[in-house]
Amino acid sequence: MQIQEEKIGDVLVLTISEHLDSSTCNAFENRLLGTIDRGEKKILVNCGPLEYVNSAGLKVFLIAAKQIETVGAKLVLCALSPSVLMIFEMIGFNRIMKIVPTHEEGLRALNGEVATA
Amino acid sequence: MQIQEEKIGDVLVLTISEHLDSSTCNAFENRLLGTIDRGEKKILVNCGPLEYVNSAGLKVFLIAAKQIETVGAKLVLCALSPSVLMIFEMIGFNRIMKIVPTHEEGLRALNGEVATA
Amino acid sequence: MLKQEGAMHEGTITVRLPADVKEIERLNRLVRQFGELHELPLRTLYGMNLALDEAVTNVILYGFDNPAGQEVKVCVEVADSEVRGEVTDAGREFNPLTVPPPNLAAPLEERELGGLGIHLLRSLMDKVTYRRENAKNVLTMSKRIR
Amino acid sequence: MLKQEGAMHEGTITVRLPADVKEIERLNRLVRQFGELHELPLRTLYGMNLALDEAVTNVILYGFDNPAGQEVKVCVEVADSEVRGEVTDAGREFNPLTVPPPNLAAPLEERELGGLGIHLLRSLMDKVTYRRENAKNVLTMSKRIR
Ligand SMILES: Nc1ncnc2c1ncn2[C@@H]1O[C@H](COP(=O)(O)OP(=O)(O)O)[C@@H](O)[C@H]1O
Ligand SMILES: Nc1ncnc2c1ncn2[C@@H]1O[C@H](COP(=O)(O)OP(=O)(O)O)[C@@H](O)[C@H]1O
Repeated sequence: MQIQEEKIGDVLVLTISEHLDSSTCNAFENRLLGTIDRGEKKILVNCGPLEYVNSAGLKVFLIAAKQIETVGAKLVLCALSPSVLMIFEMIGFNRIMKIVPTHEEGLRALNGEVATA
Repeated sequence: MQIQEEKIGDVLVLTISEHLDSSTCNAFENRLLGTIDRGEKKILVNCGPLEYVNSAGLKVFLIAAKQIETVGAKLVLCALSPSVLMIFEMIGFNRIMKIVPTHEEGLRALNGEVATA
Repeated sequence: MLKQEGAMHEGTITVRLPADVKEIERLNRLVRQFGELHELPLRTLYGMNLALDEAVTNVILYGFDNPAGQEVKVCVEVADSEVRGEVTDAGREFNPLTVPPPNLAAPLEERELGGLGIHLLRSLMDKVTYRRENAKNVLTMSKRIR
Repeated sequence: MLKQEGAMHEGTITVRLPADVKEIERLNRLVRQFGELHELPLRTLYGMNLALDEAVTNVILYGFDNPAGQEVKVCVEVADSEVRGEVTDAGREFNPLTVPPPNLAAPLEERELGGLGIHLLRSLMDKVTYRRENAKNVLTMSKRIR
């Protein structure tokens, strides 16, 4: 797994690649919760280069989504591959998280141009 | 398989790579016999990048060696990987062909600085 | 033509892993390589990879009081247009098919963190069976290749 | 440690090839991928790859009056620190172990072009057996992994 961080306007973009699994989920959790702790209010997770996620990785998204709701920030996920999207849908995460097809739409959703979840 | 051709002084060097097998041996045979036909007298086959050779490929070397002896030319093989060298030795080709460890030694053998087979 | 070619080879792999979460990476790598060797469609391979990951991780995390020196055996087979997995362990008796599914309709604040693994395993596979045999848990799973 | 890891997984692959020389490339690719999956040492893999190539090529070239529609079955297995190959075909009865080795001591002009394949197969493997069974040739070969 690799995580890239980038700031576009007031949106914090985390791009994760390869495998988000038991051996990498802690690093991702620290990184994602870290951005919330330091006060980021608009967080976009770009899953485009993410090839594999297991339940340990999915839990990180759930923990972060709960935390983000608590602090009144916003989280959007974008560019999930068909396989990864299928997994998110299988556990109903598409009902409790904002998931959009493209990076572009992710930025727009966070900038309030489209109603967000 | 790929074949690269190069002339170093009066030595014609053919470098073969990857797999010399039933699907590629004809192309190699045409190429090698072609150099003999057009009168090359010193031929060095660089097997450095050659990963695999089967009996169909080995036959090409035997046919060429016979032809080269007939026309009074010289053939040297160099830089065989340990696996490929093992195969040449298993069928006794090291007794009837000049096989040297390096490209350098191949050139020297053909330029008469060392007694050739 | 391509489809027929895909059906023309079949195979198995059996891996014995020490009961240590660090070994999951190795398992995943072998399952992926095996899937590529057998030209499994990407989604089918993802499903089997994830199902085995979840099952084996659970055995390692929950199966033993002391996992040191214990192992988990994993077999994968491709045959008859189907991919099959089998996980065998000598851990405590546990039938994952008795675990109720998580409440997928709960709102975010009520969603529980646990229970995703077994649900994914069951959802991804066409068929999952459990048996206790010779003091071992044997979990089998299968999925049609399409 | 590494050695032990290598011993921790085993497996098989079964490939059914149309009796056409063009299929040899596919066989070789599958055998190599299988060998990499099982972390076979380079020389061991080369040996099994070449032995199977020679055996299957011979069946395709010499086994049938009309090879169209015929097939060759190849199994490879890694287990117990050994790699095993098996080639099964319904071609004419032929025991390669009865073929005398070529004269490796002959001078260049007397060396014959044929007879290298079976000699290589026998030299590369630790053990080769042949049997005729159910109107089929079954050639087995094995090599210790070291
Ligand atoms: N092999 C096992 N042995 C004992 N208990 C298990 C085993 N596998 C799963 N469990 C129990 O089932 C629960 C649900 O497992 P799972 O769906 O994978 O989600 P999670 O591990 O995130 O809780 C676990 O929390 C654990 O209590
Ligand atoms: N499956 C087979 N069926 C019938 N004859 C065979 C078979 N395999 C090999 N042979 C015979 O054995 C000979 C030696 O085979 P081999 O050692 O592979 O060398 P080559 O194919 O170059 O002659 C072949 O020329 C052929 O006459």
